[in-house]
Amino acid sequence: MDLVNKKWSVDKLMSIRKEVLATWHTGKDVEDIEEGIKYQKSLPKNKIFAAKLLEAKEKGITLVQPRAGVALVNEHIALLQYLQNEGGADLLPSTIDSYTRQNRYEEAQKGIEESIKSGRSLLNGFPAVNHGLENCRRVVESVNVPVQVRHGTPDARLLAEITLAAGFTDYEGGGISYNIPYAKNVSLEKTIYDWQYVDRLIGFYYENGVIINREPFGPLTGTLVPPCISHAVAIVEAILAAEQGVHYLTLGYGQCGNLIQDVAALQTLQELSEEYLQKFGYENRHITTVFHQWMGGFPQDEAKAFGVISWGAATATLGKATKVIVKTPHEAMGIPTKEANAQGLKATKQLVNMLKDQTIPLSKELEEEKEIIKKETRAILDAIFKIGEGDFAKGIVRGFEAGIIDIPFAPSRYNAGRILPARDNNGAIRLLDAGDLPFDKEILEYHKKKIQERGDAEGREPSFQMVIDDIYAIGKGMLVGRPN
Amino acid sequence: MDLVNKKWSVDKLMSIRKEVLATWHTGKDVEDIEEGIKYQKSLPKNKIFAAKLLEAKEKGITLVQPRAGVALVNEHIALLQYLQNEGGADLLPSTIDSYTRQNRYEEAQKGIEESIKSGRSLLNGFPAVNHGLENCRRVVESVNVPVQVRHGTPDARLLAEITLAAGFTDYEGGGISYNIPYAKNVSLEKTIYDWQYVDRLIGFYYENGVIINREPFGPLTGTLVPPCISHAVAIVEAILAAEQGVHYLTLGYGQCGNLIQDVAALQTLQELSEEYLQKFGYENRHITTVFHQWMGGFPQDEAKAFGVISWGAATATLGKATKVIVKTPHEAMGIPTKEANAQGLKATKQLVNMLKDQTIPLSKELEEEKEIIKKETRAILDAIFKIGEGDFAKGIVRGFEAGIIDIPFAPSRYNAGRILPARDNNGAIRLLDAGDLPFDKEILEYHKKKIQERGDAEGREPSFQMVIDDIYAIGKGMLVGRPN
Amino acid sequence: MGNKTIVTGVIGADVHAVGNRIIEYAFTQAGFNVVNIGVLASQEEFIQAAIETGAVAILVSSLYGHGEIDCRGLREKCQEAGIGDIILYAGGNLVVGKQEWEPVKEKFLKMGFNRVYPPGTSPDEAIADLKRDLNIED
Amino acid sequence: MGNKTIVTGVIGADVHAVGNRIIEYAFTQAGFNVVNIGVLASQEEFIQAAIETGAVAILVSSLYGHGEIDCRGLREKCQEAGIGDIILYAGGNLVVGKQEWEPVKEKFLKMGFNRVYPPGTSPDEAIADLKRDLNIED
Repeated sequence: MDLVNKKWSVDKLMSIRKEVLATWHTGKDVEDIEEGIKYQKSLPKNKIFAAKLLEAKEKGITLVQPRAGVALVNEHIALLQYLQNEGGADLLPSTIDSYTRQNRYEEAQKGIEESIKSGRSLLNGFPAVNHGLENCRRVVESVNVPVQVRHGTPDARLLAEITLAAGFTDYEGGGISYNIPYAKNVSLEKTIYDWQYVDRLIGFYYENGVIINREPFGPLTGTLVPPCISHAVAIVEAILAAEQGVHYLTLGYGQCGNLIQDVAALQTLQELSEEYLQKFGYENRHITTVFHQWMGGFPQDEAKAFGVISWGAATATLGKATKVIVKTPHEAMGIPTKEANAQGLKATKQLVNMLKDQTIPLSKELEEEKEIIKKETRAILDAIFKIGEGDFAKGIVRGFEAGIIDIPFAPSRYNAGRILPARDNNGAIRLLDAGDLPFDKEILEYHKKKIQERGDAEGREPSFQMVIDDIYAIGKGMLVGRPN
Repeated sequence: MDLVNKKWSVDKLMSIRKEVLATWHTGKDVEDIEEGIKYQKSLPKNKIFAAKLLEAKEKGITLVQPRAGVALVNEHIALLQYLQNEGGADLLPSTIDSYTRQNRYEEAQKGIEESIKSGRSLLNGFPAVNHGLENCRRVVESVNVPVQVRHGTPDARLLAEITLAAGFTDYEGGGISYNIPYAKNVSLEKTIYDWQYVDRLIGFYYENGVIINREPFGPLTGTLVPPCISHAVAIVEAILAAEQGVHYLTLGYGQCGNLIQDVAALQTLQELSEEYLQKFGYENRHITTVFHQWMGGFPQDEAKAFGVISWGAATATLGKATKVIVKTPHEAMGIPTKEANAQGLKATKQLVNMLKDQTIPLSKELEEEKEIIKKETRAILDAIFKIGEGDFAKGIVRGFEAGIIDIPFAPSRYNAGRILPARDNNGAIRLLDAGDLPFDKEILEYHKKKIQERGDAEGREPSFQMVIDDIYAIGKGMLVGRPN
Repeated sequence: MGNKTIVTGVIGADVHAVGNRIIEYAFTQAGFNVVNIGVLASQEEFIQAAIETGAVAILVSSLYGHGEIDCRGLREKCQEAGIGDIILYAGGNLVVGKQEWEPVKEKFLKMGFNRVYPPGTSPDEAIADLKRDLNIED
Repeated sequence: MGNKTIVTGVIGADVHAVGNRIIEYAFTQAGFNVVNIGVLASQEEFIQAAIETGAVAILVSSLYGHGEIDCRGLREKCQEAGIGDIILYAGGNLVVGKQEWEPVKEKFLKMGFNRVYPPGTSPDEAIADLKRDLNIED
């Protein structure tokens, strides 16, 4: 395939569409795309994700959204209703199971059958493809807030076809963000191409009067990811989506833990993405932001977990994220009960409400943090554009090869894996080794200085030991891994 | 009595001491003050409150301390050990029961006897006077961290005699802060005079080589108290204590909920108290600070309560309070179980550890907030000094009469009760009505402007309805009470 | 325009002063002459204040859950003191813990209170009721 | 100075890449020639990589709790492939949930691993052990 960042023709979409719908028998129920469009148009405004997000952005408030999904439809509906009514979720998800994420629908089917037999969910999410159009519509119709598809699927085309026709109004993922952190051997060309399909499909819905929101997965590996890296990936995915006709985007960022860096990251994510979309001619695009509460290891203890959840909630609100994805006090133990899920929502909601009238005022430190994130992100994006000879699709593939974009601790062999992040003396994430990131001397010196400050405070030379200590620190309830 | 802010002679102390020790039979066990001093000197450094506080202040970390107290000695010891070992408390309290606070030792005795019979605590705290010297020493000896007396006792002289001789190394309260918010008909002259006794006793210990830390009660009524009010009370109590020879003081502040105002309050409390102690010639005094997590109404829901607790923990740490007094997820339900108490500690400790390397950088907004708090506090303190004709003891009594110091929502009839606080548009506490506070036009205009901003945002004229809405807002999980 | 003097206070061993201040302020703003006897007030203090000031109504607050015990017999004591017809309102957290509101209300009405208010009531509501009960025009 | 080539990877259906990167970096810094086969690695991939590169040791990581099942038979497969004497280390969260460490260690030693490490072990420890096992001087 010749991957280019160019809008697909409707013919191309429709021709590939036939193959996609044939990959599982439930595909045939959505053959008539007009019927899906008609259904979407019949949804009341309170089910439209983009509308609720834009209203929140205007009001300056932060919406709360859980993760949740189980194998069977009625149980899944009961779960979502509980999170809506008891947890007070403003937005709902349907988190998709791992078999569906790998397009292994036969195994998902077995999971459904065994879940029926055993009376409990044997899948770690909701197998939307297997359940098909009508069952998915029952989910959408059973709640009063918008529902998003959250997954981790490299080839998410059939899943998109079924869930969009069923009235889901937001779709998470992307060709980079659902590949590099989640796969080992899947090429970027393949996943970006498959996500062009999804984006073009959403573009087609848009051209027919239906607004589907798109959300690239922000936190990537969730482990010491510097803001410039996740920003660059988010903005490239936004550009690729915008080219295919996507108009409403929520860009994501995973909490690093340092308040000033997190607030700077949220503000610059909004500012830079608007700047780049405009710069490359994508007019009339609407950007909102999502903040992911702490994606690293969680304390086993529930009270301590509440502390971590609450800090994420406070940071999201003070940083004016449009929405926050909520963890639960069971995070360290695996899939939470619905009660624990609602508890995470309630703790978050308490802070979102209490702090909605506050921001972090601009200080020298915040300004400096914003400036460095912008410089770094621009350096990466501009280098990607250059290496792609003016094409972001080609550029991102070549950029990963060359290591000018590089995600720390990613499993994919298409990722260079040469950069090494570590925390500075205030807990902000810096680069101990910038690998082949296209940074000028000034940026490199800045990182060196910041890491050196920490080394001086700890009485040791900066080294890889700091990275190890930072990763182990989390298990001890600390942000910065100090020597004993 | 002729109340003056002048250090008592040892003779005066010793003469009144005889009467005090005769008010309950356990007083005779502490007649030999030298024995108490000797016992205090035998304590290891890890039991000395002031030493641990100063070490934390130097390191820039925040220590965590619960509230806790039950009727019987063994049960009280088990509770403290649990909070130390399971909760990770850095500092421990012995919260005193309500009968002892009213010097009603007969009733406390009945409470002890009924608690023995029924097998559960029928007192809401530890009756230290009734248990006497040896039992109190058993408490101190059974834990590895310093223990403080926390109470609410207008006449706390006998309690001080017994607990200090028993090795408690910190004593909460003050002639203003344990009167105006806690009593209706007790005169300030009486309570200030009785607290001069306590402070002189601690001064006597100091002159004999023993360091007892003193902590005026910061939050007062815990309801919309502007920082200048609690700062003025704290600094007057610090001056009164310093005059009697107290050298180590922890000044307190109760969370208002707006991050910038809370950080500004913590910083100015440290700065102003040092300024005033120096200005009035009290050299070689050591000031630390204590931040009280949210003292207002708490959500019934435990997850929401964890959110409130965590926000208090984060604010305390970012504001560099030397210690934080911790609430529990059972706050709305009354006295917590030991497990809930430990949970509050653990959530708090998680954030204290995670955020210890961070501060709130100085911004225009933070600087402005600090300036206004300083101006207001100085205006009140200077007016008190003036009305007292150069004597802070006389000044504070006359100041309350004149309403130049005035605590909102206080039950005491010695309080003017003319000021009305309300939140501004960012949730900071301002004055809707400044009563007779001695503020210049500039300060009054500032408050008016801030309240007007909120009125404009809410489309209503500033009025008492805002105060009512702010008080009701808390029950709805909001900080600012907005019209529907 | 009739007598607008009212007595308000927090009954029993209760020191909760916040709501008490709100009531005083709100009723004063509404044009009433408020005699506030504050917290820790006994039944006798309420009655004495009402007699001394010639008040037309007594507003009793209770926030600590013992309101039922503290309020019992107040109407009878008013009758003995010769002010048996005085208007009596009660409001706050009148009973221990969470309970259904209707039975609590019934209990206080039977005790001789003219009106009873649940936790979280705005003073505006009681002001409007009192004006109605006293036939005062706005 | 002998052969310092080692193979490392995360065994089974496990995509946890953080520790894997730490091990690669730490052993490379310590002077080893690290062949990192990454996450989602099968027993066969470990053995093939070791044969192809003439490695002297295989370091197996497992973080998702199924390490016991995934590692079973690895020593026997090495013997069949003609590298029966290769040094085998295992480490990570090797079993599901919290368990006593000593029995877990015994189980892995019996399975033919030369050394086994509990969760949270610093790479430094394994580096020092490997240098000792290979008679490499610092």
